[in-house]
Amino acid sequence: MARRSKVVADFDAAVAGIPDGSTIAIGGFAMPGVPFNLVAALLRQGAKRLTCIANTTGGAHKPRMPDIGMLVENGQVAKVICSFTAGTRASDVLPFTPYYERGEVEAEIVPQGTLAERLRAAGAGIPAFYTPTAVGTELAEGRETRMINGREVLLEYALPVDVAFIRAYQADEAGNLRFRRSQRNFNPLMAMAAKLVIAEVEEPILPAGAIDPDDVHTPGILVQRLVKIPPPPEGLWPVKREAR
Amino acid sequence: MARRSKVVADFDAAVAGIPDGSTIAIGGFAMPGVPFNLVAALLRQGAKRLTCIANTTGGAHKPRMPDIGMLVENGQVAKVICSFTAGTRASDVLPFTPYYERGEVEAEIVPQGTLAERLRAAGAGIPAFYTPTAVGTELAEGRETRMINGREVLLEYALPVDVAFIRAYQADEAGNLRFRRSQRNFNPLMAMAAKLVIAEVEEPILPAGAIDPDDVHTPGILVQRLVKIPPPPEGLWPVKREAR
Amino acid sequence: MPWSRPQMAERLAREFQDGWIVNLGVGMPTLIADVPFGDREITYHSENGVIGYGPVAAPGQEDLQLVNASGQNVTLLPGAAIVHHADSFALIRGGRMDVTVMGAYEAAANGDFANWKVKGAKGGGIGGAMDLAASAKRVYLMLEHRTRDGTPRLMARCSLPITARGVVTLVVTELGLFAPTGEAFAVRDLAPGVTLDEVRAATACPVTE
Amino acid sequence: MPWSRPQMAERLAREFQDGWIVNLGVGMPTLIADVPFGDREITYHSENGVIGYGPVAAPGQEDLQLVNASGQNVTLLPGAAIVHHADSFALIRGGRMDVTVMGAYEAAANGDFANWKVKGAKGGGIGGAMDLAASAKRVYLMLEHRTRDGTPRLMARCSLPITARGVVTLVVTELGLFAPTGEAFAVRDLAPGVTLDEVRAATACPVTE
Repeated sequence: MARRSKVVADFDAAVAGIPDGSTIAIGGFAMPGVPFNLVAALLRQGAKRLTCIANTTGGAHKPRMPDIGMLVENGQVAKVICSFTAGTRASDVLPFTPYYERGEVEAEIVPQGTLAERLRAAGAGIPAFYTPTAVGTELAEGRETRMINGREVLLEYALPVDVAFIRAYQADEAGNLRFRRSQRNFNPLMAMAAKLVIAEVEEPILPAGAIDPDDVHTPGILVQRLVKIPPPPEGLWPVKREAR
Repeated sequence: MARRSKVVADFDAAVAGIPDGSTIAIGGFAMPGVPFNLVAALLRQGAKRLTCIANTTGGAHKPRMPDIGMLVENGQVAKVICSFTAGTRASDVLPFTPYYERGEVEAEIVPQGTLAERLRAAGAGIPAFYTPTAVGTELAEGRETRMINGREVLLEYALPVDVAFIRAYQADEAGNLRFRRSQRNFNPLMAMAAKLVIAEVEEPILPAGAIDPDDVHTPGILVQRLVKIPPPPEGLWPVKREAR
Repeated sequence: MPWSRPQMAERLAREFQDGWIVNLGVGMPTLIADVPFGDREITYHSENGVIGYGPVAAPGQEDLQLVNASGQNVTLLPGAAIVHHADSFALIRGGRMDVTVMGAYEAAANGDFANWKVKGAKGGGIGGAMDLAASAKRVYLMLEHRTRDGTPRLMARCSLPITARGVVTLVVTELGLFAPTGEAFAVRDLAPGVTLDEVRAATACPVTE
Repeated sequence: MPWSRPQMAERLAREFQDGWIVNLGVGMPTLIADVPFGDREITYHSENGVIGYGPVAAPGQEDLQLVNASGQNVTLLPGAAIVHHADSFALIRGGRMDVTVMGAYEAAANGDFANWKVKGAKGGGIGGAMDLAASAKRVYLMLEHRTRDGTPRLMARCSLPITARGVVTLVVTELGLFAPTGEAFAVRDLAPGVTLDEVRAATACPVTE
């Protein structure tokens, strides 16, 4: 097996060719594992009418890092699919909120575990599954439920993705990825769900074979493009959130 | 958090108390990852009317290692759930086969990927899911299918397990497990699906914290009992299959 | 005298049993992580796949790649493990959480509760709340007994969109510890000096001893 | 002269394109792992979660904790990764296999095939065949054109219980390479010296050029 490198030169090359109308999943949970640099590159790249999938639209905390809210402000987003379409405090006003309230952007709110499972299902060729989550709530109104083993469960469909933006700790040239600590979060699932997986990587990219096969978190056959994150200020890295 | 060890003294202690009528999942694929020692202990322990879940019933290759076929021969098994209820060659006769043909043991044949996914679903609180696998075959006759995105898919139910027998490479006292190479196979899924997880472990059991949290394959909160495999001949270890 | 928030946390944590896996929600419930458990072995799970986390890191010692579900830079205890989000919620939906402790806007005597959407809002913040509420073995809530304008948060039926139906096990407020019984809240404990009449006056449904 | 089994493997492997992920079934298809691919990058996947395996280990060099789906002690190539069975079949059902190559008892002109249950048997051996057949982008079969008693294995409709409906892309036998077209098999290639008439005589349905 001849092995070709998946490394691309920079973030602009990494996001090149993403068409208008794409569904883009963006990894991360709070600060860890968010592909800030790829989001920043997508702001420059300018693709429009995007559907963006992530845990949140971002912008509730300082300092603000590149987020879906910025893509919204930049006129690039048609719809978001998130487990938060408002902040965790009733008093939070997210940058995304006024656009949503004016009807300029659509939003689908999905329980976090259902969001994770719908992404995995898309990657796993499972077109739909049943879950007890959200039964009896506003989210289940008018939707299909059934009784299984005496419990009412809700039908949920797979959530396929065109492009996944991933942030990883280590990668080899074959695209095998490792995540550090809670950086893992949604990233491996979005890699499963997507047709095109682009990873920004913190450590220097290793030759194929440098990661023990037992220690790979996301297999390289799922990953198409890798880009090394330069040191700050050129590259964006997690910073401590300001207290509030 | 005070941390108590999950290590038990020997294989007999590891399988103590498994009641008649239990559903037992047994890890492994070919030679790697099969908990030979726990199966041998269950032969001594003698629980009856068991439902046994594994990839195969075993016994197609030499040397023969402890397998479901031996539990069948020992009168302990009511039913098997496997992806093979015959050998991979038409000429193979498994030790299990005459019992099955005489109707002394029931068998449910399940495609391998569906078996893996049904185990995961049980562990993941997903009571049922749809899959394209087996649609249009004898296995789907009389069962519920539906069209999703223009494709006919089959409803499959979670497969919950009472006890999982696991073979791991490394463990710490908190029950965190690592597998080596293709030893992983069904083991992590059976650990997810089971109420009681018993692992035989190849390496000396490590203190809690000795496995980096990023490198854990099966989290310790799923595992209740650990037992170190002694060196041969006391402990059973994989051997090379004879050519045939 | 009503309980302080740390006292509420301490009182609720007294209910935890040895060996429990515990998920702590955003806000008030994070105070429970500071409660000492002595001989009881308690393992904290966080939605983002962190199993076995410990106290918040000391200032300057934060690992910026490690947060709990509240976004706090926590530490890891020996025996910790990291999994991805789907495996993390597999543990939740799979019934491995002995208890989930959440904040809430409203708790109802029928066991419903509401914590994801405020009145008149177009969006909401669900996070992992619906998954946890549907599948944890026990759902404990921590909330102030009344809103800032004095409206009771404990009531017969929720007025806000609910997070799950009939799942609440215990509710702690600054006034006491309560269990929903269908049509009422039963008092399990009262803060020192708080009377049953005071609780009844602050609650929008029957309160039983 | 009909092709030998290694020649059948070589002929089928010529169809593989650069960058493909390939799953090889038990039996004859394992011979493909010995075919050199030159500049074409081919990655082998095995049902038990091995991605990127290489040749069978030399005698005495076997890693007893590493097998492919046929139970052979294989080696790993640089860039290999190991996943568990559910993640492995996620790759299969998720459509990541560019081709699966399987042995079969019967192949039908309508694209059905049978490889898990023999006539009159109570049990069967499915393994990963139904998952692979349902979801791989292409299904290639390797089989002998006739049974030992001379009965054709290529036919209009399968007589044995099928593994999947209408999925077969290509069939290689010792006589040639064929594609099912609905009511016939179209010849894509013939072994040297084998004639169309010989193929037709050995096949239980129409064969087209």
